[in-house]
Amino acid sequence: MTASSYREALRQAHREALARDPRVFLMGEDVGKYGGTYAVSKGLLEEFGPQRIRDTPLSELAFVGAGIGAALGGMRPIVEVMTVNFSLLALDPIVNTAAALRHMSGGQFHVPLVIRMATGAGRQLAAQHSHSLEGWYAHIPGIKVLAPATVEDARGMLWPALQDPDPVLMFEHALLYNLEQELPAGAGEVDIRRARIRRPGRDVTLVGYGGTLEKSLEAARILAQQGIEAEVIDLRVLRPLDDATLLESVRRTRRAVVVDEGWRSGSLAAEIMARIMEQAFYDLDAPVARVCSEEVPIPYAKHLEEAALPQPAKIVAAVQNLWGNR
Amino acid sequence: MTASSYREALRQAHREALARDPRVFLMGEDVGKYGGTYAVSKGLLEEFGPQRIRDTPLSELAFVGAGIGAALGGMRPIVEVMTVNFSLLALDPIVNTAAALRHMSGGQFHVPLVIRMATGAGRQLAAQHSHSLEGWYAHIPGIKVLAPATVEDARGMLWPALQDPDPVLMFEHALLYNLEQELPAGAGEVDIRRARIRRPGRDVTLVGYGGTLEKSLEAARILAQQGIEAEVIDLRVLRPLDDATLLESVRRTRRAVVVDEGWRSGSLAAEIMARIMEQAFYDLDAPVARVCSEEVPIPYAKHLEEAALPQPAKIVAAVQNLWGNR
Amino acid sequence: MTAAPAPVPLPRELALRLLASMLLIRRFEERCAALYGEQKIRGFLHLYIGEEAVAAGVMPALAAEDAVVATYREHGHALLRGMSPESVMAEMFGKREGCCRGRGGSMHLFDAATRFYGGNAIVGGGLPLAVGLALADRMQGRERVTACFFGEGAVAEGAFHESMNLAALWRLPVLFCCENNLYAMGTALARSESQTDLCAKAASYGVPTLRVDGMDVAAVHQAAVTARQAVLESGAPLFAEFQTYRFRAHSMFDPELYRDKAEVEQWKQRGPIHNFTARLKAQGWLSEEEFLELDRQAGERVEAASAAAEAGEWEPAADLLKDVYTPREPA
Amino acid sequence: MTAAPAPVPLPRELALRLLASMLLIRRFEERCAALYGEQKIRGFLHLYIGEEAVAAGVMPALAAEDAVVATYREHGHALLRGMSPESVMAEMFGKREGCCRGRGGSMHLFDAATRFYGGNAIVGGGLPLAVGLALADRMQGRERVTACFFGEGAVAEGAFHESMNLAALWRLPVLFCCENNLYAMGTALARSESQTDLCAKAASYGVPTLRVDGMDVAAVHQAAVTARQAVLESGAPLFAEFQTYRFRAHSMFDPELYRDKAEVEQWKQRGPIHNFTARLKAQGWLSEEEFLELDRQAGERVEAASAAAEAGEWEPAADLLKDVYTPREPA
Ligand SMILES: Cc1ncc(C[n+]2csc(CCOP(=O)(O)OP(=O)(O)O)c2C)c(N)n1
Ligand SMILES: Cc1ncc(C[n+]2csc(CCOP(=O)(O)OP(=O)(O)O)c2C)c(N)n1
Ligand SMILES: [Mg+2]
Ligand SMILES: [Mg+2]
Repeated sequence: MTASSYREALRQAHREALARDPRVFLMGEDVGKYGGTYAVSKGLLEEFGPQRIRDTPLSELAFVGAGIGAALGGMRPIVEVMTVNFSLLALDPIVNTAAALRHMSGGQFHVPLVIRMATGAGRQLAAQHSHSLEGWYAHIPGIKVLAPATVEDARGMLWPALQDPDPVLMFEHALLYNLEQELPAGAGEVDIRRARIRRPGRDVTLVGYGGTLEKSLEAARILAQQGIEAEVIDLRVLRPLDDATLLESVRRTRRAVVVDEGWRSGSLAAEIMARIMEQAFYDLDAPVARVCSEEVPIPYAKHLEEAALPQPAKIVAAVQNLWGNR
Repeated sequence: MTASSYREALRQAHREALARDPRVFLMGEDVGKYGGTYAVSKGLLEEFGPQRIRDTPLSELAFVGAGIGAALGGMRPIVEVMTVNFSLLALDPIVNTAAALRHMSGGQFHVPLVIRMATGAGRQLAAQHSHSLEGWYAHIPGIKVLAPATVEDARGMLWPALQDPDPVLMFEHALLYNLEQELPAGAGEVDIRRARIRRPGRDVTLVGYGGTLEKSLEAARILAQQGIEAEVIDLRVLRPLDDATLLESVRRTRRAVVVDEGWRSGSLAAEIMARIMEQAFYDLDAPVARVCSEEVPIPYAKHLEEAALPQPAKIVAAVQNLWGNR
Repeated sequence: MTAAPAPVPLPRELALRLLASMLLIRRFEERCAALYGEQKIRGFLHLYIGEEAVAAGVMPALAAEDAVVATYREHGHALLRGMSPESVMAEMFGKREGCCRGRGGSMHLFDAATRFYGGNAIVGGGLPLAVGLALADRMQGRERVTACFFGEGAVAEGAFHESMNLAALWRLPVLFCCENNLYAMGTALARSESQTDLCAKAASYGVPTLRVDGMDVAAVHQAAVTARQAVLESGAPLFAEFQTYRFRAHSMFDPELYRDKAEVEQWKQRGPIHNFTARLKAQGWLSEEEFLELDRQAGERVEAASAAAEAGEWEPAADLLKDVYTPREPA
Repeated sequence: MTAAPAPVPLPRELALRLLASMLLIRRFEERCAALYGEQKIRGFLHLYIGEEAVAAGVMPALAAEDAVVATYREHGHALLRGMSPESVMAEMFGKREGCCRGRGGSMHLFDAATRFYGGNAIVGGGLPLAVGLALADRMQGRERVTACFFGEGAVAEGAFHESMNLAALWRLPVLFCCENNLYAMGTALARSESQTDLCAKAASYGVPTLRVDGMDVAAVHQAAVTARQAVLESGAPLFAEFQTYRFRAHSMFDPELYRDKAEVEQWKQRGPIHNFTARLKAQGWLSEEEFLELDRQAGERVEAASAAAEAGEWEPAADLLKDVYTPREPA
């Protein structure tokens, strides 16, 4: 075991992929000379050269579309869209081409493409730089959506994502890049099909992912001091959702709170609640609750931003409510 | 009462707005010389001239953004984005500017803009022309989202939308343009804040909107023959949702099925289910169910397209299941 | 006073093949229009009638290993790229024998065997795809060209701008084929572009250009051969503008309020089949009988395709969810 | 061998005002950088240091009724448009006295009173907005100009292309002000554009252009006056490229791996404040004492603003949801 940051783990994953498969290359804004906006790709240009570490112009639509074309042409591109906020400019190729091509072509073509982007708020970057739109992407058939929340997943999700024959989107919460955790020396590939129980518990299930996993774990620690043992599930895969792990837990604990940084209305949390309703309604002792972002463009000021986002205290309160609710 | 088509009702609404307020103008692809892709604006160029009926180049991003700027500059633009499919190219200005500007500017600016677009499938237009993404838009704070499902609403929603100081998006299901219904002679403005009960019933609540209203009503007619009296709610306003009307009905009928043409995972239907779970869990006799589109890019062939979309028979089956489920 | 038609500057056999190609598209699409009336074909149907010389001239200039990206107006490109009329027609019927097993329809023809990458119903949507295909060729050291077709309407889209720049910046072998038929639905070029000289735009990316009479299949073919060679040699993109015209409505829903009948008639005088036939006859390369025979063969080909499509089967609705994801071994 | 500096071709009073403007921006931003270190200012902070001559030269060429659209690097534009340093600084502190009551921060300064429409953190995001503002002026018969600032990096975005075309096609009074500082974050112009002559691009929309030494505030001002007049007279857009350079990192997170220290130093030799001061001194319009006095005044202004911001209040968290929608009478 050695300590690694989430950023370093991602960098290692890139280095491994680039070394292992000559078809793999990385492209995006400032991934090369600048060293990556979040320094994930720092040093890769020097190591792998400008053919395989490609700085793009500010043209999100074209370079995401070109990633699709390159995948069709036999490459295994990793496209970094700096942040989810700018991915709005590239939604058309993602939704109308990457996701639909296999089906539209009657299975003739498929798009082995990985698109990575930072997501989430918490750094006082205000309304246009704080979106959590991974829930939107999880709505689209034809793509898969990953959300590494641990250093192990940051290290181990990229390679299997590249092996996937279909487009895989990876959402990296911007606050996680500095996260440090222990990593086994030979850490590599992880499963990208299942959710994981990050903390076992019997009284209530907390469902989080990406940026809300740590907050959920923190809430669970506080609840434990109050005698409530919360189980914490890390969704890890936002599409397709791993219902089995989720429902097994909720059937056992009979109570759940979903924690999601997306805005409340139309959040991924709503989908989790709908699935629990559909499949475990009669097992519930209380309605499933959610802690999401307030319905406001994320403000700049620190105290306002904090008030807008899910926080451990809000999660604790939502859990406590599950008993006082009727 | 005179019969009117949904298309004519929309045209009348435009004509009225253009005549009543010199700040109103319409812009979009082929709204002028071509007469509008769905012939909504046919004749308006001749009547109001090229200053107020503006054909735009194929530049969704720029003309939606220009609509925002024109609204800031004191106009009352109606921007027609031909269909929701192409609105993916204009999401950035909608989400990052129109929706956020009032908040980001601390309330200094607001954007009195109406954006209209056709939505939905059912005409064998295949994967890239059959999206139902109004649920995505309903996720965004700062905008309002309308879905006229009747000729009366097609006639009456535009003017109040133009009076709204904030951006309002109107989604017109493409299959509705030919819908004919009676319209009172002096029909005009309707309320754009409330859902409406389109058919009263005591046994189950069907929740539909836009393209799924008629299908829900059809299902209700079939169910009535089987002795099940379904109440049908037309959401009308997708953001902000009218919880009161919805919950009053569900508390009464104690059962509900949501019918939504969006793909199942992450659909607006999930949000409706989450709200019912949160606010009426203990009033339910069965889990709320949903009938959505299958999770597949919409295929071209008629029988496959039909299989992909919500249909009255599926709604009927879902309702019947509410009793046989445990 | 009409000048004598210019002699066709191609070998006779090739010239006859180009004519036959144009006839195949014409007859195929006329049949499609009729079948649309019979409701055998549904959805959107965009006819290429009038513009046949472009696809007919470009396609034989490409090599088998090249890639092709087209639009929703792509029946002609698909057929001439080598897809069988049966598989294209069956696709338009929505049958399982169709190239996409009925998933795609008229706007989404695809063929892996001939590297035909569609069939894109988003205006400008094919442009970045073509850039990526060319990038893959470049990175894998393959000497190939990607031909990307799009209408002049697409030039206003941001996708055009970003794709041209990226292709030029990275010097990628893309042959941009702009089919300038003067209208985007009902919007005339001058009402959508402040600069109507499209080649002037391409130059602003430092991309070399060719402006070609798109009604003259021989001129198109010669230009395409030159253009492909230039792309291969320079390894960099080239922008070719083919000036053409569609004789029919934009789609089957279009009432054509935006242009004069007289304008259409004038362009029909320059009809690519009509004129090319006249030239071949004038230089004694084609008799009326030979023409009728070629036309008959095209018609037969189309009838066979439409009969086969009619006789085809429906994909079972139970297979609806097939091909959303690529099947893999169970976890 | 250094040639004698060219005399300043402006009235003395104006020249001194331009110098004072640049000093205000410089001192304001130096203070911001320090306050960032003290964690009083957070989020992204993009400094304009080195580029002051552009905003300082353009702003006084605009009329009060004109509109201004800027980027995330807009402190200078906001200040010189007439917003008080207090309201800008308080905004960066996130205080309720800020122009946006702490909602916007450094990247989102807005001011209705001076028609300052932000403050946009999406590269290219302001361009279509400016087109729309100009359209509103045109439709309402107002003789005004909308000045739209953006970096050379934005030129690669589809938004640039679509906006230039729309403004030119509809002949709208937009003054496009491209601040070409040679880098977009770490990406040099030549690594993002196949055609690095940005004026050549504008010409491809039929938009007239001006290329201006953006390090020379007098040249900028004269060009801006000319440009605004041309836009008013023609009623059509104009594209002005201001060649400039940022002396600091892109943002507070940038390790500046992508450019040589020597290159930065070379540009600093052309520093807009430094050189303009030297010219004013050379022609006897400014003494060292006068310069120090101007500089002291700028510093004082900034100190007052920062003290006021420090003393400001926090918006109550209970008001978080305010201003998502415009309040209306109850239903
Ligand atoms: C992004 C987008 N916007 C609008 C449309 C609707 N539409 C389909 S074809 C067309 C006209 C395109 O014109 P052009 O590019 O000149 O091609 P042509 O049809 O003339 O071959 C339009 C507006 C679309 N399919 N995609
Ligand atoms: C659409 C979009 N993509 C990426 C970014 C991240 N980003 C912020 S500033 C910047 C560089 C912009 O360069 P330029 O336009 O030249 O302006 P400058 O910063 O040099 O003033 C980038 C890439 C963004 N804000 N928006
Ligand atoms: Mg055209
Ligand atoms: Mg720059």
